[in-house]
Amino acid sequence: ANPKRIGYIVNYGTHEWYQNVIFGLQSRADELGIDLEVMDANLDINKQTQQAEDFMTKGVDVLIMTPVNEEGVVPILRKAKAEGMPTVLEGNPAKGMTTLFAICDYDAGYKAGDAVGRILVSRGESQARVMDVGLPLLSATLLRSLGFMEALAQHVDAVKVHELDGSGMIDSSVEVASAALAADSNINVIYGINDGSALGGLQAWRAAGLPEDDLVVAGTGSEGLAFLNEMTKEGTPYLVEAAMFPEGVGYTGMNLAVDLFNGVDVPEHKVTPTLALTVHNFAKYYDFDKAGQKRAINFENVAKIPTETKCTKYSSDL
Amino acid sequence: MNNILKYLRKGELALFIIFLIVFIIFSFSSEYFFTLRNIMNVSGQLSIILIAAIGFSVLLIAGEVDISIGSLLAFVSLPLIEIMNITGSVPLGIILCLIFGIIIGLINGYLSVYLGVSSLIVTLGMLFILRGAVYLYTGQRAIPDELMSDFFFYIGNGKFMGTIPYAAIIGLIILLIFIFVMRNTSYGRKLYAVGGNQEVARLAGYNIKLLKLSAFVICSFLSSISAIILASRIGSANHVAGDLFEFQVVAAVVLGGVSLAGGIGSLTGAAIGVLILSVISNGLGLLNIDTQWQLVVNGVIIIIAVGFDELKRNRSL
Amino acid sequence: MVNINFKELNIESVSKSFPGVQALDNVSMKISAGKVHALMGENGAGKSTLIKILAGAYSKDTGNILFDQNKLNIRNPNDSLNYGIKVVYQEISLISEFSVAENIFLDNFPTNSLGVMNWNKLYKDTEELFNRVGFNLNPKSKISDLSISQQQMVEIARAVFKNASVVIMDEPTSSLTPNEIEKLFTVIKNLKQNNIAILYVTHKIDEIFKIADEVTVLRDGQHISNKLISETNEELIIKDMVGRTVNATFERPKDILSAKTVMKVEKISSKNKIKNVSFDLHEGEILGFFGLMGAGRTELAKAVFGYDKITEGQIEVNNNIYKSFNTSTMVNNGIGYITEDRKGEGIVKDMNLRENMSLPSLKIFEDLFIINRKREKKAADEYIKKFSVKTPSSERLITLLSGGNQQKVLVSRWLIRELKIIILDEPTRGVDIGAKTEVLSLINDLAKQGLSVLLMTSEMNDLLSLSDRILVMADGKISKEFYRGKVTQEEIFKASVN
Amino acid sequence: MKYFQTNESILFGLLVLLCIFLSFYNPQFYSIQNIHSILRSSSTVMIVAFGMTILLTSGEVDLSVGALMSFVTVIVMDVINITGSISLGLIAVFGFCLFIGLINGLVRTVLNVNSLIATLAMMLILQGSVYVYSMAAIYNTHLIPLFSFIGQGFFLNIPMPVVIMLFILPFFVVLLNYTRYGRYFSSIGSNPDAAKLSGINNNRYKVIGFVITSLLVGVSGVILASLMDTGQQGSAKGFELIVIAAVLLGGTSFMGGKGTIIGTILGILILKIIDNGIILMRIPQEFQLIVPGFILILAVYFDGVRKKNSG
Ligand SMILES: Nc1ncnc2c1ncn2[C@@H]1O[C@H](COP(=O)(O)OP(=O)(O)OP(=O)(O)O)[C@@H](O)[C@H]1O
Ligand SMILES: Nc1ncnc2c1ncn2[C@@H]1O[C@H](COP(=O)(O)OP(=O)(O)OP(=O)(O)O)[C@@H](O)[C@H]1O
Ligand SMILES: [Mg+2]
Ligand SMILES: [Mg+2]
Repeated sequence: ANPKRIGYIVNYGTHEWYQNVIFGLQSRADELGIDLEVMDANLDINKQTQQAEDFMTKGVDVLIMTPVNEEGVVPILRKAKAEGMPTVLEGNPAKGMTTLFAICDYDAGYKAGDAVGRILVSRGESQARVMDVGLPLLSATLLRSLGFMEALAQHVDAVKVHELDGSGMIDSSVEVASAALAADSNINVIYGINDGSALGGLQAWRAAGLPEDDLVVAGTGSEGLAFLNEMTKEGTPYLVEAAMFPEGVGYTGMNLAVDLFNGVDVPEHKVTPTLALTVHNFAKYYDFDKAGQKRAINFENVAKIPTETKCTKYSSDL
Repeated sequence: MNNILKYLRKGELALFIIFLIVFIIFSFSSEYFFTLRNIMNVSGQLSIILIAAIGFSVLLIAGEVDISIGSLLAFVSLPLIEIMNITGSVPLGIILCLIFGIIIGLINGYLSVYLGVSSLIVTLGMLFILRGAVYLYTGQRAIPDELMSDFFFYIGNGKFMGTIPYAAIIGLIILLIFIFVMRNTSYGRKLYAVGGNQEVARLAGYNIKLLKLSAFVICSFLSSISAIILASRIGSANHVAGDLFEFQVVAAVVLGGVSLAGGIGSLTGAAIGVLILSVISNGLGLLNIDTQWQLVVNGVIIIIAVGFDELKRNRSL
Repeated sequence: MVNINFKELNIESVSKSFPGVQALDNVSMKISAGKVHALMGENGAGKSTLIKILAGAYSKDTGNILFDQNKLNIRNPNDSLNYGIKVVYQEISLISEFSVAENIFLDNFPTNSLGVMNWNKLYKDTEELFNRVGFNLNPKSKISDLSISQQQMVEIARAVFKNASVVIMDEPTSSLTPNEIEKLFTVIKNLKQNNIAILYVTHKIDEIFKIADEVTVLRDGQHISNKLISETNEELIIKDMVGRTVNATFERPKDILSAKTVMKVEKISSKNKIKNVSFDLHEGEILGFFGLMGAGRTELAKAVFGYDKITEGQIEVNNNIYKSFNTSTMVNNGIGYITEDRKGEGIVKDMNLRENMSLPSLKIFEDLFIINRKREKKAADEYIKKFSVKTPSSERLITLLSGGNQQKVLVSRWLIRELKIIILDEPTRGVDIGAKTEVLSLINDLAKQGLSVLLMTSEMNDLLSLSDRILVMADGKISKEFYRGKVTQEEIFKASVN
Repeated sequence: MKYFQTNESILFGLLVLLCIFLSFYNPQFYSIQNIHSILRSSSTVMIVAFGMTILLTSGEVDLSVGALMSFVTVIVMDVINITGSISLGLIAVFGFCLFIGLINGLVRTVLNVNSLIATLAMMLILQGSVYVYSMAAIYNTHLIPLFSFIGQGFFLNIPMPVVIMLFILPFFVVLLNYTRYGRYFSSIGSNPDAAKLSGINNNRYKVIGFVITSLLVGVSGVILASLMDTGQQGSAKGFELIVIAAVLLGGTSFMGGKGTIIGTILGILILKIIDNGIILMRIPQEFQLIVPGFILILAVYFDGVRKKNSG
């Protein structure tokens, strides 16, 4: 029998990525006739702890969580275990968890790096001078940057000229990237650990009045509409997106939660699909209505993407 | 009930009524709200804010302010967890954490009181410095509690006889102690006097600087206790812990009628302020209201409650 | 340390300078135990400075302070309190959120050994103290609920309550009613009998002949004279103070009440105790108000001026009828107001003297949108000269002026602009006798030129000599109306206790 | 120099020292690009800080500026997307800002809620309702070049945000220093009763202060939207603290009564140059928090020492 009620505590529900994760979870829950309740910790680890207590009070059948911080949810997992409440994590593993569904950050970054490498080679370039608009706050985003750089190095001589903390926000990214470009604008690749960071880097480039012809920009996440908007512009340097299909993540996660509830043997880490998207292949996965500012995911095609059973690198490898 | 009412002064009574109204509304609208388990949960959850709010109120009453408490929360949990991990001793970690808290209080106090830089500026600076230091030290990665001792886990997560959270008991004891101190000891009255009119207090022969310094230390010390409970609840020294915590505390305390201008307000009031905001947050969560709407509701409630109170008392800050 | 037996408090060659001002210049005086020593001098002569040095609030530059031959080492207020030196300050110095009793025992709360307050003892001791000195106040009332004069009584009670060897009073009667002043004098006589030395600062000369034993006059920070009270008289003292004689009777025009009405107050009430008050004000008239403490004069002034909202009634000025208005309405109608609470409601402490003076009148100094600072400064300088405000320049921060000089600035604040009506609430409180005469005669002159005045003062002589009419208030209502020359002090008092 | 008060000279000295130090360290500091980058990011802060200086001078504070700013980016982008007209976008933004400023002001004056609390509440309300307005970020689909010009363009080789800031600046310098309104704001901040009894309508000027600040947030928000090319909720995070820190660093007192625009500008430049220097010097970005913290305390400390010495 399917669970009746499932609770999900998202770490940052106002982020497009997580809205799409929720969309995926909800889509699958609807198909299965499950009641999904969502709480948003809004990046407050203390609040997340309280919300977990609230869900236990409410007695949901399965608790899904995206930890605000991996270390911070350990006591919650401990309490949930004591209560006998099945829990599923999204995103990052934590001590004492049962099962996790997540993309492989390193591999996603790697795929984007690989695609950018090919483009550079096809342009006859031998060097990649990279501005990495990163987010050192999270191991996940560090893995993305790492994967990206390592893949790039397979094709060309890859140098990381700037390693920035753009807070994952477009406005901070514009600001730090502006300063960095002022210091050294001899760059031909901008990598952003998410779409906001990539776009922030690109905006800073534009505001500095630099030529876009030799530049390649790669973003990460396929979080929402941002990359589609930019990528479909004429002559844009934004050529590659390390797509992570948040809707697909949610869809997979709901299945995992149901399995766990039913006592089916679940993997410790259920990897969700990732892929390097370009303007040529995105339509296979996303139906993008530019005028209406809407996108619809093609769950079937996403499910067909060949997916790792284990990531190449984990945060423990950092 | 009569006993409670006797202890509430005019303004506090109004707040307490607001609290009751909120409480009753939630009791009717959510089946989970008025359950022993939930009430106990909330009482444990709010103790983190409550304890810091007590210290914050003491400092406000003495006429100074400390907005670095959120960063302090993250900062002092570093020695707590690190020492626990290294030595394997929880008490040692706790002691060191409290010592760090006291030291920061002394620094804040020294800079504000003895060097004469306004405490708002000092602690605004300290807010940046401590948070930056935490980021730098941790490389923006949480430091897990590797000891995983039951004792430490129980501080923030355990319940006395399986019902009353230890955190709530700690909070209540601290509250009662400080209500007494502020109301019925000459030390407490002197703090009120210093905050109410520093010049008069000086002419009455008070050691203003020492009194204020002590208030800074109390504030940091109690915030460190909050930090310990929080660290226990999140099992780590967390670089993101306590972000915007100072705002939550300010809102609760001022809602409770403690004046930002110093010398006015009571810890009972502050505690009711904490109670109101915590219960609202809990109730809205149980009702499955979006966090976004919760923000809006919280904002509106703060305005209405403080505004209502202001109109009633016609006091101005 | 406390209860040191001494015959004289010796002040020897004490000097104190502030940047730009020599506030005290080698001042010496002796204050004998069991005697009242009056200290007089113009505004800014250095009286308060001397007191603050004795109290440990300021440190002296040079000189000595001794009990007979024993040097006192006063580094801070605590030292001074330990020597039994108690001060009633010129500006109210109380914790307004505290009860009366807490304020009285502020420097020495009754506690047990653990520092826990003994509330019963606190209230009982206060009660007893009040009974002893004949004040009638509830020890539990909050200071902020009391009138200025009641607060002043608390200050006095606090200073004298115990362990006093020297009691210093800086203009203690400036906000007391005659009745209370009598009580204060009884207290002072009591202190004398207990062999306490009393330093008494006042601008009211008649007082010192009632209670003082000797009088010292300061001028510009220098010691001018010291005489036994029996060897001096009013004229001599004033001459020592100001260096000339002053004349304080005023001529008023006779037919003023037939002049046209400039303000018609009709049946106004306010939340702050004003009930159904009506009166007319004529052009050029000085309309005096009298009332005992708490009678509601200040509230009436504030209601008329738009500071407190009126709940009923209306006010007619300039042919406009107002039922709801604020202070800017009234200022725009040419009305000005001088508050009785100089420190709390009068001065703007972050501003200098010029800026304080011009605050309500900035419009007249504007060229287009920009303030013409030259003109502004010229106007300020003019009034500094007119009232001999003691200041190095118009650019000095107002808080650095002496109390009386601040008051002069506040009076100038309104005279600088064209006014039709001015409301004066204790305008000469703390102003020295020379300047007071100047202020009053200026008011008189302005009235003659057509300015109408609402004058609220507790100084009966001024009231009688200036007012064309006197309205007596009691309990928020007007109880009686008197006409110039047809009334005696006794009649006014009788009406006010109604 | 005559226009500098002493406190401002200290800040100015600090600024010069910083510049010299950084240029030794990295000659790139003086590159046109870098100067543009510093000035551009300073401008949005400065514009709002003008209003905040007025508010702090009159004894009030507005914590809702950051939340309002991110709301503005969403509104301006959305309205222009829908209507295709920049003017309508601006009208919507300034209408909204006017409304929020009025509410802030009225809650402060009519309900008599302390502004720290009133605007903290407004911050929560705006943060929440921006998502209620639109869960998703709003992307530039109108592609009007003029709009991009506002944030990214140059006029006479000066970045547009700087031009806009410079255009606004003189009004506020004059307003605070040379008009009666400046005096009104100070007196209201220093002694509200005295101000009221001088015939000043405190409440009116307080409301005006809040409205001005909100409108300025509107200006900065539009610039930010153009810079990001997006209407982004959650942007401008922590903006209020930066603005307030800069204004305080500039010598305006939190207790009201004293405020200077020049000081505010210097304060912002110092903070922004530190930010920039940390990136140029490739020091860990965590120092972007630590250094300003120290500077803030030190600057105010030295100001106090100076005041003590000069009496
Ligand atoms: N803290 C201070 N800083 C600078 N100057 C001061 C300060 N206190 C007093 N003064 C100056 O010292 C002089 C003496 O002032 P003081 O207050 O002693 O006068 P006073 O005799 O009490 O006058 P009043 O009758 O007006 O109260 C005045 O010129 C005053 O401006
Ligand atoms: N019996 C009382 N108990 C408490 N508060 C009082 C009492 N009487 C008066 N007050 C307060 O004292 C203040 C001053 O009173 P008010 O101004 O009416 O007196 P007044 O006639 O102007 O005389 P004065 O100004 O000389 O004291 C008011 O704020 C009033 O509320
Ligand atoms: Mg004096
Ligand atoms: Mg009065």
